[in-house]
Amino acid sequence: MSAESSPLDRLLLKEEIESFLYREADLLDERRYEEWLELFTEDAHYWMPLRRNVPRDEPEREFTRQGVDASWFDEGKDTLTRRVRQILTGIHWAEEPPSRICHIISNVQVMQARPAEVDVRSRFLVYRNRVETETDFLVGKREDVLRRVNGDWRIARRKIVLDQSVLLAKNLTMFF
Amino acid sequence: MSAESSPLDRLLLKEEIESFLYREADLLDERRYEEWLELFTEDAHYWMPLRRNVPRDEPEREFTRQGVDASWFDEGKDTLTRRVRQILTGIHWAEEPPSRICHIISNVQVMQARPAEVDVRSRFLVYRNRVETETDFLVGKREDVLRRVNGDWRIARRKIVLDQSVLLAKNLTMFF
Amino acid sequence: MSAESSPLDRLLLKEEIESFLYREADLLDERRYEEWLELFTEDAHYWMPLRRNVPRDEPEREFTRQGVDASWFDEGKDTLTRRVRQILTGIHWAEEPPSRICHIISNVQVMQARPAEVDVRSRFLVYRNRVETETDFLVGKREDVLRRVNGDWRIARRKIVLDQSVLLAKNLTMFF
Amino acid sequence: MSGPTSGSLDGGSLKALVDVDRGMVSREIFVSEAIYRQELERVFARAWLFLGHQSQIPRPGDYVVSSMGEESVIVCRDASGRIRVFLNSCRHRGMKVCRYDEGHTVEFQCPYHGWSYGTDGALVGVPFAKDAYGAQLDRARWGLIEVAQMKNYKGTIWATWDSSAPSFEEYLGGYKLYLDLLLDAWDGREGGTEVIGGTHKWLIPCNWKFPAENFSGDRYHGVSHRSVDMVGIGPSGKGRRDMGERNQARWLDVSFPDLGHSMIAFLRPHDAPLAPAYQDAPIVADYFRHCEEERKRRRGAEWRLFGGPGTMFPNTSPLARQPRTIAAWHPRGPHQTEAWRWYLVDADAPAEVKDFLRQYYIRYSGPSGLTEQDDMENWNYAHAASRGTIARQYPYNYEMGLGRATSAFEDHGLTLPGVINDVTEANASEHNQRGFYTRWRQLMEAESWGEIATP
Amino acid sequence: MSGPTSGSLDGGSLKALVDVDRGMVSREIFVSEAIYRQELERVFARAWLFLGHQSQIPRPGDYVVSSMGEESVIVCRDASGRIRVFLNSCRHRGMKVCRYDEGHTVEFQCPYHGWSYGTDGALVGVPFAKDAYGAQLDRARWGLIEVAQMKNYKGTIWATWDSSAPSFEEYLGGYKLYLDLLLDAWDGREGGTEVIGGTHKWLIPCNWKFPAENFSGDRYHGVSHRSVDMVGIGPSGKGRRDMGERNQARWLDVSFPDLGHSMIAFLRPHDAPLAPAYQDAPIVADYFRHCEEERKRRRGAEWRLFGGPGTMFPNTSPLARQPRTIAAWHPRGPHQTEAWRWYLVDADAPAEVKDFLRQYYIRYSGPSGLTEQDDMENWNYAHAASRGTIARQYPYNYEMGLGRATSAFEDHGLTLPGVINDVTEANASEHNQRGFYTRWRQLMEAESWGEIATP
Amino acid sequence: MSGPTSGSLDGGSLKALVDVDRGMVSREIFVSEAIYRQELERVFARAWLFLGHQSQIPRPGDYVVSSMGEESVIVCRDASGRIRVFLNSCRHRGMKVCRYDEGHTVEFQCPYHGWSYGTDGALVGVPFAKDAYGAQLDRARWGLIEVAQMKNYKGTIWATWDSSAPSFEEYLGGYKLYLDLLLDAWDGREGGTEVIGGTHKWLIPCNWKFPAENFSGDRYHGVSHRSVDMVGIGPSGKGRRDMGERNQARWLDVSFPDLGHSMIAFLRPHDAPLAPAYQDAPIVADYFRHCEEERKRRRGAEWRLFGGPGTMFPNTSPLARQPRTIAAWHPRGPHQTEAWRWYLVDADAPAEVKDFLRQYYIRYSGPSGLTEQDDMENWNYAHAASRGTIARQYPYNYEMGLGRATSAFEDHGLTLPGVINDVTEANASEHNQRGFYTRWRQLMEAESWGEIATP
Ligand code: FES
Ligand code: FES
Ligand code: FES
Ligand SMILES: [Fe+3]
Ligand SMILES: [Fe+3]
Ligand SMILES: [Fe+3]
Repeated sequence: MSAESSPLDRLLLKEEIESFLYREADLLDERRYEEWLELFTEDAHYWMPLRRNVPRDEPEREFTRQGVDASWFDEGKDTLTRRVRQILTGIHWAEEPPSRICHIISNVQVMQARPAEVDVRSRFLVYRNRVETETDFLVGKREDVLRRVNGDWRIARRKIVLDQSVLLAKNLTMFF
Repeated sequence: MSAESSPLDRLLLKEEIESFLYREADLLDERRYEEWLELFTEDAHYWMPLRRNVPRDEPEREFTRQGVDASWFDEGKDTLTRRVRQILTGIHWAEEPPSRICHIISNVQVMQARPAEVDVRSRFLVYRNRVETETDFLVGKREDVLRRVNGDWRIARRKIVLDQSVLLAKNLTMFF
Repeated sequence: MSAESSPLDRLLLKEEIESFLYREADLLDERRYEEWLELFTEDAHYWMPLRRNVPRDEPEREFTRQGVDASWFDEGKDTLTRRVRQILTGIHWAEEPPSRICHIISNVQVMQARPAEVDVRSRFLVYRNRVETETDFLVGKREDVLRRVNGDWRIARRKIVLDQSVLLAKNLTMFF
Repeated sequence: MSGPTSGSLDGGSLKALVDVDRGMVSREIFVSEAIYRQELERVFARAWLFLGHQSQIPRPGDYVVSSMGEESVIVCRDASGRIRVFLNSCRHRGMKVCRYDEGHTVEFQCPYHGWSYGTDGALVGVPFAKDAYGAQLDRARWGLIEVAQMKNYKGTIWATWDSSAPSFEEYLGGYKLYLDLLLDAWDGREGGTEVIGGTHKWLIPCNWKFPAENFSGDRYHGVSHRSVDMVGIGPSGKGRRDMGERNQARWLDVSFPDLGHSMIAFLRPHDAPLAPAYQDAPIVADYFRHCEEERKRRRGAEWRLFGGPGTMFPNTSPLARQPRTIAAWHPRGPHQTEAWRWYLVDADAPAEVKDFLRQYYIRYSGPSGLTEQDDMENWNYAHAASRGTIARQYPYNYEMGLGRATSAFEDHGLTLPGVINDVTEANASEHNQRGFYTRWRQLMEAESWGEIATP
Repeated sequence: MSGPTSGSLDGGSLKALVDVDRGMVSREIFVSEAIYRQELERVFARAWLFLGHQSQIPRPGDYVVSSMGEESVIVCRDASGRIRVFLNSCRHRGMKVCRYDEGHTVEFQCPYHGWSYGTDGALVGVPFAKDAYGAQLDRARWGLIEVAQMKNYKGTIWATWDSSAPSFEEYLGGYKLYLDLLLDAWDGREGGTEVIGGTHKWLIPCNWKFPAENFSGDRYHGVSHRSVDMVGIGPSGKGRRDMGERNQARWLDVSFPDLGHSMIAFLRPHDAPLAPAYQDAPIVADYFRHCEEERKRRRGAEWRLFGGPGTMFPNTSPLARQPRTIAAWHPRGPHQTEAWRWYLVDADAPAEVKDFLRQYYIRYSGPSGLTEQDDMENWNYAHAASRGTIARQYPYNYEMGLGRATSAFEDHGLTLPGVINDVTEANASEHNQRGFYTRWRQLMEAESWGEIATP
Repeated sequence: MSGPTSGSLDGGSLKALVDVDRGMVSREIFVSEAIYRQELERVFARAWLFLGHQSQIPRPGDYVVSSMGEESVIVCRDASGRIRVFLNSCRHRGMKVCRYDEGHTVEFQCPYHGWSYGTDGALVGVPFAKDAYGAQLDRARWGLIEVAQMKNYKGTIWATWDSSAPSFEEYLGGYKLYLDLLLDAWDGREGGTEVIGGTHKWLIPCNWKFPAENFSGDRYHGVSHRSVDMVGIGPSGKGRRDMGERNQARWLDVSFPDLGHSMIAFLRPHDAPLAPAYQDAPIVADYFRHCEEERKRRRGAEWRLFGGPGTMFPNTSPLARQPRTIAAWHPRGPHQTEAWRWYLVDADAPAEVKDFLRQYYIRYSGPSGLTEQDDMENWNYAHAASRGTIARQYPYNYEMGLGRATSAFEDHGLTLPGVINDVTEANASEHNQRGFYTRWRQLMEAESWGEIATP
């Protein structure tokens, strides 16, 4: 946090961020995807790298590299928008009937505050249940850069660290 | 929130609510059921509808309707009390030996504050483990109306949205 | 809480504690184990009892007793340190390749504040995924005593209540 | 290869496993993989199974998805208003054609390659039909797989995959009288029942026969429910249900061993007044008192008969009285059952009555029901503790009330169909369960319906 | 006991299950445990399987872990730079010797008792060798289990456990021309491709043959992907891919029934200009236009041919064009598949081109791909709905385009290898799938490769 | 049908799988479903199994639930104080009669229908006994199923389901001397041990024989534990344990191939002083030094012998010295084991000693133990990597120390029972494991105990 800010300022800021992230979770789980898109800046970047099993002393090999290697997601707002539109067609079979999704968001931390941006960390347990008994648990961490755009917070960067190597789900139709 | 209330007021209110919900979770998981009952108003309503798999454009068919259709729970304080008494008989076999239950409560939001009531949202992951290896995960959302009754918060309404259609548990002896 | 402290004081304290616990989770999940060890006082005690299935009216038999019976963990800082060193050898096969671990920490409550110590409760869902598809969920509660040591919080006591009787994991190489 | 006839057991071994005359049934039939596979082929692929209620699909184009054995089926009303039942699997590559639980449609389009089927099952749409298939595909042969026989009986929908199965009427036989106790209006008019919206569906870790035999006539498991009896959830505020009418009645275990159906029934004295009931709700009490009088007027002496839980072979359990429900116990492997529960009311009962009953039904029944939660616990651990190497060497005991039944029950001139064991004194018997396993063995042994002489 | 020969099916029963001539394939082969076990023994323990790309292990000592059938294998470069493939299991007590996905090493030390193996598989280290074993242990016989044959084909690594299997060249046969559409550089030079870092790995709840046959030549499932076509993710901003070049081309389903390989291919008119593509990215468009011209120069008439998805029997699926990928469908039980996906680019393409393609590939492919998410959904529920007692009695339909193929395809003097079904008019056929199951039955029936006459 | 004799393997195939003389054991015996089922019937339903310690149930009416094979059993003290062992399953419908882990009771009432059983297993309560059953139910025949033989040996409780099994003494045979190293007080008095409260129970994803053979005598897996040796958790602050006494002793692998039992043992020089131990805790060190002197006085030359880990066939592993524990490896399917671990101390050791040992035991042992965490990892992935089609074709290697053992061990006039391999020079052998599999094959081949000549 900027040095001068008081504990109370920091607390109020954190509360703002937390509410923002919880509201985001509501929009997703209530399938209000178009409103969810509005939470992203135009230049937003949304990225989920792959993970490998490597020796403890070679951590640099664990994650695939941004902009070079393959990943689960490497999106701008344009492709996020297309994903949303696809769901809304009503014939995106992987989400028809719609999944029952729950974003349990925890461990929210404001790591650093700059004039117009904050670095935020949080953790997720995304629960997906669909059709009859199909169930997935996707658990991990998020590193966001939130930017204040005329008074409102927007997601400018989101890095998602999924705690799996082989993906234990048939697809990733949910958002993180 | 009421327009005039300051960010700090709101924050203090949210903190109160959060503490209330966490304390509730403690009472449940410590099996202090009678104390838990006291957290409900006399006219409390506790409801968990069923969910169906329906097309995305027919959301009105997804949940069974309150007061008309079947549901998992549609309780007043009277039946909640009977459920508690049953557990305390010590011969409610479904809870004998007692289950090991954990209420992970997250995403607490104060949606709206009226003079004596607040609308609160939260999410739960209820973990149940019993006997040897029996394990259930029940995940979803809660929409509460909390009322201030001479100084203390009480639960006046609770709607529970379980993110399952076919219930993936043999019974629902736990509370939400 | 100490009677005289104001709601705002309490809130700021809770925020401090929450940040402390979230930062601890980051250190663990980022495998910064040596820094994690520094969060403990020299006289720290770290304990996870066993649990039995017993009749509802014999709760005193449910947990194994501290200092007398067997337990999952009954550690001082010395053995915690040895556990960390073992992982860092790079040949502690049970953690080689390193597990992908996520500590979802929730329900943080400051129960009682004394001049230099606070009693804190929290809940955890520890997710472990490793190698290809190996996955464990360990869920339960923590009761900590945090002590302020020249300005910083330290963990002086941690009691971990795991909501399992038969451990549903092959080993406990992760920390709680 | 687990093909149609894999692992089929000859009569000899089945006889050794199910010795009804001595009241001994081996644990193997609950836990064996091979027996389970044979059940899917010889019981569930042949028997009449319950699918739902017509009130779930009132209009042409309405559909609801149900289950037969392990498989998903579509129950829909075609354009002509006829109810049709189809396997929920595309003929091209097997895709589950309908993944919704219910809805309204003009056709079912497969999401994989787009074959579409009318509500009559006909293959009506095939992409590139002319260019890609030309004459190769004989559409008439590739419609959805339809059940061999379907029956709408007083609003309840039933079907069987076996064209050589007896008609529903034959299959139902003398059990009609007892099933009607559930399906006829309380005031004695034929039919007139509907289901409340929403079907309870949940998984139980036990073999499907635990709930089936329990509902068939287990009056003996009071210990299971003592806790709920203590706290009281009944319509008069005490116990599980109103006991007044039961206490003054004769208790009859009614079984049709050659059909496998059974019910717990009660016979009022020919000369007694109505016992009080529904004392928690005057309006409800009035309604039922009125209905009982109507029923008496319409049905005469037969009015004395009222029902409790029962099982219509193999896996459908009507509960005729308090609470008034119907359950299907779908097999999901030898060690798991998916239970479905429908709740019935008189279609034209007042709103207050329906509301009162709905709340009573769900606080009693299913996974959230104070009563049945304990049944599930018992079935779960009874099954689990029966799987072991040693446990499987010891049969279950079904000796209770052996040899006490009569095929010619009569009371003050009223005769009742079925083989009946009067347990008014005995309190309970396993007469109905023995009947259930008699029929079970018969179907499991027979190569086809032809081998089974219809009674 | 599920030993090597357990439950093996004679030709007769297989013939009944797979009747390619009539276009009928039983659901049993997708859901039966016994058939699955036989596949592991007769298909996956014999066939040539794809393991990865040489660009994953450039230097001696580099290794990457891959999979053959259900088993883990180590693919590494030994000290001499040769690529070697070993079963990832210690000879002493079976420990998984390498639990890392990739890395660099001089030896593999087993974490249980410390036996260590060189990158050539030799047992080089044995604790207490002299004192504890002396002469008892003949180290030469206890090295890591190596595949019987290995082949590096234009950078792609393949292996088989069967020494009597035909050589890779024989096994590949005439399919070479089509596989090269993926592996040669876009400008027509031999080889010259590399994989992008990172392999997608995920689990699909279906039998491995669903993806294998789908990729082999399913032009028919447009309905699956209509939603992505509507929103558009292609390199020119519309649809799934650039259709210009396809629309002016002849559509060919190319199959080698005696090998099991197949591909969706396209043949440009002999006299047409290049259709526009990659219009979202001028640099990329320029690059490919340039490459096409180079290719035309180098390959002459053959330049007219370009590829789509295909399957090289049994479980490797090259996708030659948009998006340019290669997949392996690893069996994980009859009801589950572990998919692995590699993404290919010209090794010396400009960074902008690689970057553009990478982003296109992953928004299209795999579990996060807008296109293939719907394939997974369909395979999942097609498999699930095919398991039941009734469903298994009804075969899948593969009649589309029966009897329309030719073994002597020719166009303006250009002949192409393989049995080819021109579907330009028909839009689609199941010619390739029939070829896949022809070979499948052949391997499943044969006791050994000896019984199978090489074409 | 997976009945008693299903899939039983004749001697021939077993001989091929387990060739002890050549030190070859097939991976099939660890991963095959059929072999596992046969183990349940021929090993676990026949052999003497460890259940717990008398100090867990001191008073009449005390009970603790334990496990035999896959099944739950009740171990209780009847009114007369006798220890009794019963299958934890009701005779009526199989309900798990006791779902508590331990407690005190006068009877076990079944929660399903309320049959109740005395602590002697007798069926003492039957609801409506007179009215519902009358003479039909012969209570004497329907008590809880009791084990055929039970033995309290120096406080440890053992039982077998087989009445034709040899007596415990015969079954134990010459292994008595070694088991006593665990069960006798450190100062040499007979018995005098107790268990610390709380039993570790956890699941390991491997076949039960991995831990059984590892404990039987695997001195060879030092690599597994190198990390803990580096950080040091031993009673003197270094390594895993005190090595002083081991380093000056002869290392003996002791096996009883005709019984299947074995232990890692050590023989002190006849003339050496005590090596220092427990240097982290003077009080503890004093206690043990004192005990050793007492023991020397009481036992004479035999005092020179001390023990390490071992396995008493089939699935009980005493660890006689540091840490002093006893484990049972319960089978839970071919691919899973449920481990139970008890911790032993001298009953009358000072509190400080018990406390010190307790802390040492749990930082060493079980899922939270720095040492054994790595064992679990190795057993998990050794098992997993042995399941595949190719892997199963290659046997494990048990050649270490073949042909070096003697049946007439003698050292300075002290003779020891068992077939002994002195590995002081060799460091390790697989002598004990070979003995384990010799007995395993013997039981798996024999139709009954009668066929097995008792030594
Ligand atoms: S699976 Fe239904 S159209 Fe192909
Ligand atoms: S298992 Fe590899 S050395 Fe023993
Ligand atoms: S199962 Fe125990 S009394 Fe019926
Ligand atoms: Fe009941
Ligand atoms: Fe596709
Ligand atoms: Fe070890």
